[in-house]
Amino acid sequence: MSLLLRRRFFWEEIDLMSLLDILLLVAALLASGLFVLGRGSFAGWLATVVYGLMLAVLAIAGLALDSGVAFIPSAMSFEILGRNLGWRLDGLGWFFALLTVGAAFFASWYGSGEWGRKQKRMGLQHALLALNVLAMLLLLSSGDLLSLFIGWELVSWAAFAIMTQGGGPAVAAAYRYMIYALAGAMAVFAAIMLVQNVTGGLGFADLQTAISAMSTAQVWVLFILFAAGFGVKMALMPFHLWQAPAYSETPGASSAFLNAVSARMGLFALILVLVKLTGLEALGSLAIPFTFMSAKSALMWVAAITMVVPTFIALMQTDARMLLTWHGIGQGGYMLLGVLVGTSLGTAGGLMHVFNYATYQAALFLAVTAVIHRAGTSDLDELGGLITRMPWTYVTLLMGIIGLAGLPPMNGFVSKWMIYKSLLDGGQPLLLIMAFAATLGTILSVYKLIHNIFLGQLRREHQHLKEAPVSMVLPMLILAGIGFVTGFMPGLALNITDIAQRAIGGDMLPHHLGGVTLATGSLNMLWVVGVLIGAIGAGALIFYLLGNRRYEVHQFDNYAGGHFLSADIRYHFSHEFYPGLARVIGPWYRGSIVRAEQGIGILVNVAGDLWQAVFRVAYTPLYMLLVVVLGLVFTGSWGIVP
Amino acid sequence: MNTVPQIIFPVAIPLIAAFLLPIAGRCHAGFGRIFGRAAVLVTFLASALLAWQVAGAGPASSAMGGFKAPLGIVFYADNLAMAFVLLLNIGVWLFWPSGDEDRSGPYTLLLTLLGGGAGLVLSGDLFNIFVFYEIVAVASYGLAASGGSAAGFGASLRYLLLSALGSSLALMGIALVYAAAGTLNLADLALLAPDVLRGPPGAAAFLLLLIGFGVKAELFPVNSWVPEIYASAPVRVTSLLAGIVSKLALIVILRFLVLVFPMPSAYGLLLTLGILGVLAGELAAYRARDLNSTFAWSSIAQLGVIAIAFSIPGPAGIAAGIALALHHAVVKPAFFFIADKWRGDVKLLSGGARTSPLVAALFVLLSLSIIGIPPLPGFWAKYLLLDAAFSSSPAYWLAAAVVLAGAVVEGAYLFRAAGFFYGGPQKGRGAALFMPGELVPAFVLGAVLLVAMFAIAPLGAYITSMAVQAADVPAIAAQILLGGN
Amino acid sequence: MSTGAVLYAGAIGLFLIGCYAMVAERHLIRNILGLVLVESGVNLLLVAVGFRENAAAPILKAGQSAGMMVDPLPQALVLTAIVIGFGVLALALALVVRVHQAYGTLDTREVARLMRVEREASGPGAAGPRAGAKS
Amino acid sequence: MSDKLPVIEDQPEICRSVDAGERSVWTRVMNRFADHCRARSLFVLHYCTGCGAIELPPTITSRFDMERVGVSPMVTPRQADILLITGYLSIKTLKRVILSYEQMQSPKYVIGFGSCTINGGMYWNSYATVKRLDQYIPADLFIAGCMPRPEAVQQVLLKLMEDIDAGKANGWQDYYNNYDRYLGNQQALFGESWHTPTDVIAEAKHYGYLADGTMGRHTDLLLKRADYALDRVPEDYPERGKNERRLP
Amino acid sequence: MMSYVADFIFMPLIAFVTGLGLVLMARRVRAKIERRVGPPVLQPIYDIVKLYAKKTQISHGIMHDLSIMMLLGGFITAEIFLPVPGFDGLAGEGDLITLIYIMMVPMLGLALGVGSCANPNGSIGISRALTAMLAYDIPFIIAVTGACMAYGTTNLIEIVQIQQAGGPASWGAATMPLLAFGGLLAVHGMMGKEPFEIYIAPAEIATGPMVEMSGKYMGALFIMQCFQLYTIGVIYTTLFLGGGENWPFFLAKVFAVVFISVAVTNVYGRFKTDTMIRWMWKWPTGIALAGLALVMAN
Repeated sequence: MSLLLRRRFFWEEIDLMSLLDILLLVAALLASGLFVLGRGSFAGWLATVVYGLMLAVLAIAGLALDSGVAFIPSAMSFEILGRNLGWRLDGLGWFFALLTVGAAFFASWYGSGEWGRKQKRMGLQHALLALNVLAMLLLLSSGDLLSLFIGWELVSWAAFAIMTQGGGPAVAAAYRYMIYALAGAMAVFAAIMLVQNVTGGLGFADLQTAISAMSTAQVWVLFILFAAGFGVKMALMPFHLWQAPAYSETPGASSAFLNAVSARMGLFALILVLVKLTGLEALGSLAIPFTFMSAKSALMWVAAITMVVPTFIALMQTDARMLLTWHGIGQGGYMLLGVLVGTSLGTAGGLMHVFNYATYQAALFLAVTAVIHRAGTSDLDELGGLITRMPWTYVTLLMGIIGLAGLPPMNGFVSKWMIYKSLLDGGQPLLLIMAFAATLGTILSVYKLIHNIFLGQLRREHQHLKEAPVSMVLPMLILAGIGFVTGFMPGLALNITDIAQRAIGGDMLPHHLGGVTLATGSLNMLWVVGVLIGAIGAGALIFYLLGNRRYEVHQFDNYAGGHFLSADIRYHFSHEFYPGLARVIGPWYRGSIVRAEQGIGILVNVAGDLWQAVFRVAYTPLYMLLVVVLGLVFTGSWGIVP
Repeated sequence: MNTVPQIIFPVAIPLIAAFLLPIAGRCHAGFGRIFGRAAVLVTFLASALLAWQVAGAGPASSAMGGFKAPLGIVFYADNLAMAFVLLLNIGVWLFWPSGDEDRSGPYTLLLTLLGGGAGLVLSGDLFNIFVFYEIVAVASYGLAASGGSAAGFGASLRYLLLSALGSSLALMGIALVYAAAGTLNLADLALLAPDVLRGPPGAAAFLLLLIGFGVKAELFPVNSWVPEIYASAPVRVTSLLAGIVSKLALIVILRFLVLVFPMPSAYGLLLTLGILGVLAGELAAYRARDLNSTFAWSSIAQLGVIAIAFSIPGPAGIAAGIALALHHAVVKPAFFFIADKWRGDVKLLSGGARTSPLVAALFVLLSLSIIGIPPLPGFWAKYLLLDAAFSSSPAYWLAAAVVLAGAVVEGAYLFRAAGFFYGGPQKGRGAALFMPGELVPAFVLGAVLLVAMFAIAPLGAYITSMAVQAADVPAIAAQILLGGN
Repeated sequence: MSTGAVLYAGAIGLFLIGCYAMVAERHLIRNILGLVLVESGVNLLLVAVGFRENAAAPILKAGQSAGMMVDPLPQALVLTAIVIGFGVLALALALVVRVHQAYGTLDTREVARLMRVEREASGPGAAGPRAGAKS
Repeated sequence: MSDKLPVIEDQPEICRSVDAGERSVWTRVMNRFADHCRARSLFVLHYCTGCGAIELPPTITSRFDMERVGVSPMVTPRQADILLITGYLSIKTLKRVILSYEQMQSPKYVIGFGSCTINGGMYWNSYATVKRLDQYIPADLFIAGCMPRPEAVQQVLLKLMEDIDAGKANGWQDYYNNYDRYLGNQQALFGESWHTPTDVIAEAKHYGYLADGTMGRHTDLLLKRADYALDRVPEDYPERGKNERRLP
Repeated sequence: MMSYVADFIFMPLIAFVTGLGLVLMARRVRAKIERRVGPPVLQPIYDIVKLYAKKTQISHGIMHDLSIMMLLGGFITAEIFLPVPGFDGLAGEGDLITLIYIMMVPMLGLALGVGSCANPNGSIGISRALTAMLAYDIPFIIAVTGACMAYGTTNLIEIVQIQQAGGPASWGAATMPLLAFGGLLAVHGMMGKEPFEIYIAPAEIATGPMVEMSGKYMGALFIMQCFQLYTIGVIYTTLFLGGGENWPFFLAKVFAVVFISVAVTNVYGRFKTDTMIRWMWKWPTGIALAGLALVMAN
């Protein structure tokens, strides 16, 4: 297929062949350069500029993909052990690449400011961030199953490297992550080899032929291996324990990057393998006997549970970063649910939720890092009343939590609305109810987050806090701004997700700048947000015109049942914020999965001790004879052919 | 094809040198060491020449003294054999004791080990293999005891008893084979085996041979000597034994399997022992507390993986086995050198990365490769294994699953140790600051690993051609019976 | 019973006695003697394999046809096997002397226990290059 | 607490100070409408200090039902218009009464219920009680009687509504205009370091009720001690955590 | 755009006036149950005007003021998206799910404002209000999901047309009685009336969120109460009682819905927070789920 376009576009003379190569080359040079440059403070700014450049290259690639090009091939391809490895960037990969480089851009911008100067080894963190971006680009542009697996491993290990930067507890959390990631990777490796066993090849097309050629049992094994392998990285329900501590212990800027994008690599791989290659009909046809469920609905229920349970665990957290990372796991459930519904609305909703999540989660993490930078702790019981001292950080966190909770003015609402609508039209009421329960849980826990940090009584030692420096506030505000703009005009984000949706296949979603117009109920955010802002303006008018001028009092001029309030009494209500709810759902937190994980650990220890004891006994010749006798019996009975 | 007289040089030169060394050593103290190194160098050159010839003109063989099968002793050299002879030569050169070794003991033992090992791989006659195996065994008992510590003597004595019993069993196996087939020449047996060694006697003979040679190949039930010997023997001997000599024994078992006992029950037996070996090795290594015993158990596991690879019938299995063996031969000695420097409980080594970052980085590189992380050669070896395992019967799928699970457990304990190096606070003595000079072999092997990373494609092609050559039995038989004059 | 069967019974008997000695005996020397018995049993088995009923010794005298002789090949093998067994025995005894000097006892379980105690003491406890080990 | 008896200064005649902007028709109509609504919607804070508390529930329930005229009870001073103080006032209680009064939003009215607030009632010679309420906070109406009946409360409330409707009940402006005098009496009772969290002077300045009587001798003491703003905290304040008292 | 101006102005005003009527009705019903005369007709207006006419207006920071604006703005937006006879407003642009979310914006605004007042009573009140929201919203959503599944659409205008096509027989309450009843219990919780008034709770936390609200802030909360009663009444009527074909009939239905809730209110004491959650997740949720199962069955 000739890659030169019939119509004349300005990028026509840039040979499309080299766009992906430029991207990968620049990422590799940046990673190696930063390792060499190391400590230099300009390393951060250099990285930020380079990420900006990569964003531009991706934009051009996006324009090309938008105008009908199927994928952007790369010159880089190897022929090893009779298998050829190729790299090419299609719409789906491009979409996730855009998010990756965008998140890296903001993280490195944030890291090269004053926050970076106070870190121990900021140069190394910049370098590892660049390494992560390179690994993710390799994964996203993989052309066949083997390069997919190689990219997958590189991403896992790059994430492991960046997680260990936090020191002490971070290393323990990273170690736990590594075991999960390794188990997941081995599952994927086994699945790939299974495909190769059936079709003899490792290309994406071979997977499709393998699915049709395999027996249902083999297809089930393949489905479980792929779902489990990629599910580990996405922190689907049974494998989710590692993500919260690992992502919250990582130092600020890189944890914003990890939270925004790194967990989504699992979603990319799941979409690529299960949705694009195997196809949802094939998954749907994999019926579980004796139940009305199929593989697809089983995965949807896993996604639904992953949506609800982590959100209510987040509700009970007392550390701001842990709360946000637990929400990260919950939001992953939304995206997978949206994509698995199968209708164009659902897929568009799921993909847009990936985009939205990246914007507001990164903004939230950068805001919490700014609070840590100034107040020294992220423990919700030690903070309070910072709104007067850090107003811009408050604004970012407010826009972020409105996005995370999915309320109208922000973009989070649009994608959640599309997911709900697709669930409703797709005839899945129970999943819709679970989705909504998760949203309610999110609203409760995000309010606890913003209340305990910014509202309420300002503590004595936070009196003289200053606002976070500009180099930290600016990226946060821009991210929050992106969230608001795509919320006000969701059409912008939907154009981007169109490219990814076209790559996945299936019908496209007709949408306009304001949102979606369907027969069974439409959403036009231009009107919704416009009227909301107009109405708030009306509220402002009522507030300022009617009634006397407002007189601002300080925080101790407060009603406390006739008690005289002063700074040495801590009356800020923040510890155990929802006591009533805790009494009802408290007993439900039995931590059964945590105990299961410890069980496996103990099992391995006992087995290890057993094997060592076997060897420590003195009579090894006895074993030799024993085996000889057993062997004779084994061979004597003609040795059943295994 | 041609019969090459030089085929016996890799065996003859070291043995003669081993004989002359004590004499040379007695007349001049330092001369012993130089003479030894020179002998190894000459052997290496001879082997390289032979290997180049074999690679060029195909497998060579020669019957000793002109006696034809079934009586004569035959030597047979193909690419597989020559590869491992070269590996042995390089290994001995690299792990030649450097210190001011005045006693000539270890040098002679090393040379006998070199000669015996080469003979083991080259000879085409069953009893001849047994004799060379005994030479290698005796040399390894001596080397294991050369550490001079009480534990060394105790361990090598227990090892001797175990191995001697194993050899007797092997001899009994050979007697059974001779009783059934009337000949001991491998090629002859290859032609007679299908009808003669089909039934239970054949299986029993293979079992006895497998257990006999399994002692050195660290197969499951008979590898209890591994932790004791590797803990007490000097590090260069440990690397030699773990890295190279155990592979030679496995190659011999492969020869039996391919030529003499191509029966499903034989493959099944080796597979079972392989799986048990992997399980035992990985789980025991998870519980080991100091680095040295961790790597001892992990070498049991890795050899279990190679045994699984060889138990897959057909050239694919052999190629995977060879790749894994070569990779393990490069990685394991380096690990042992690091373990030798960082003795004692892993917890006491916390903060090691700060005192010696280079060694810690090497440790992480080796761990990544042995787990099988893509760009490194370890991944491609494991890929070959899984490729072969998944394309054969479902029992091998279970084996592949065990290997993968083993890799996870391996990752767990290796990175637990890495966690101590990097994460732990600088408490206690931590890792002693030492010049990397003492770890030259380890860094050399690390460099070899990195270089191999870029040369995967040619290496892969070479290994697969070697496997194909080793697998087609009729060509070997024809070469040995007709070609040898 | 034919002489062949007697030979076989003798060989297997020697082998089993040797195995029993190696496994059950606590004394090192007895273990080594057991080893010797095992090796001699296997050698006898090898010879038994080449045995033919009422055939002559394999010495070629003028006029005798090869058919009536006992198979000479296993006997050649046995020669080498005996030499190997002897070599290993010598090394084993040397090691036994060293073990006795080191541990003062020849009881296998006692030696094993002392070795483990020493490894525990020297192993995880004292980190650092081992005294006396020449790397 | 100073030992000499509290000095009672004479009270100028409470008169309605003419609002500057009152002359324009629009404000006059708006004020008239505002007074009309203020009269008909009164939130009462029953400050039940003494024995009179039992008389108030009947005023709300079905027998006397004050909701007919728009009066309903309210829980906190912030939202209340009327501070109905029932019964005797011990000095300790007076502190809370003054705090509540200052937290109320003006226009606010104080009704003294029972003779204890007028002249100390039966505790006329007790050392612990306050004899006249209106020395410390401006009181609009008093109900005589030692525990007057609910009808009396009803009458007072109706009387107050008429005053509000006529625009006469502005005792609250007097608190701003003569704050110094009230503060003097309070400091005489509670000592020089007495201050409430509410910054009355700033409030008066903000809403333009500053009169010459607002600032004076006593308010100077106030400015030194009050920690209205956070930054004016005494240096010897102990570090965090030492005496941290978490509310249960 | 111009066609909507009439809707922008009149719908909130109608909502406010009806809301005042509803509040008056509520207080009158309470008085009559207590055998009292009850407040005069214009009492709600007097209260609001008196609060706005307060001379001093205490504020606790910009967020406190912003919350009042979000409060009023949120409810005005919600009114505009609620179709009433004669005015369809923007119901075509945003459907039922959007409306439910828009109703959460004022709740969040109030929460932020009360939070910035730095008063423990307020914070406890808001934590209880959010817990109550979690409690009553689950049965409400089950009812809404069931209704939307039955009607096949979430566009409010179409829902009204479907129900009016067959007269009272095709009303939501007629076709889905269980869902309607479950929805009614949830709606009762939404109004924050007596058994579920855990966040105002004057005796325990001094009127909860309203503790630091005074003057025009308190006035805004009174207006919010009017809007809230109106909005909830109209949503329930639209979903289950056939929506408004003409004004008198529509207002009668809205007043009926609020009357049922108000009548129940005055005979109950207040639930504890966890009792409310358990009750809400047991009875209304159970009934609504049964209704949903029925809807899914056919």
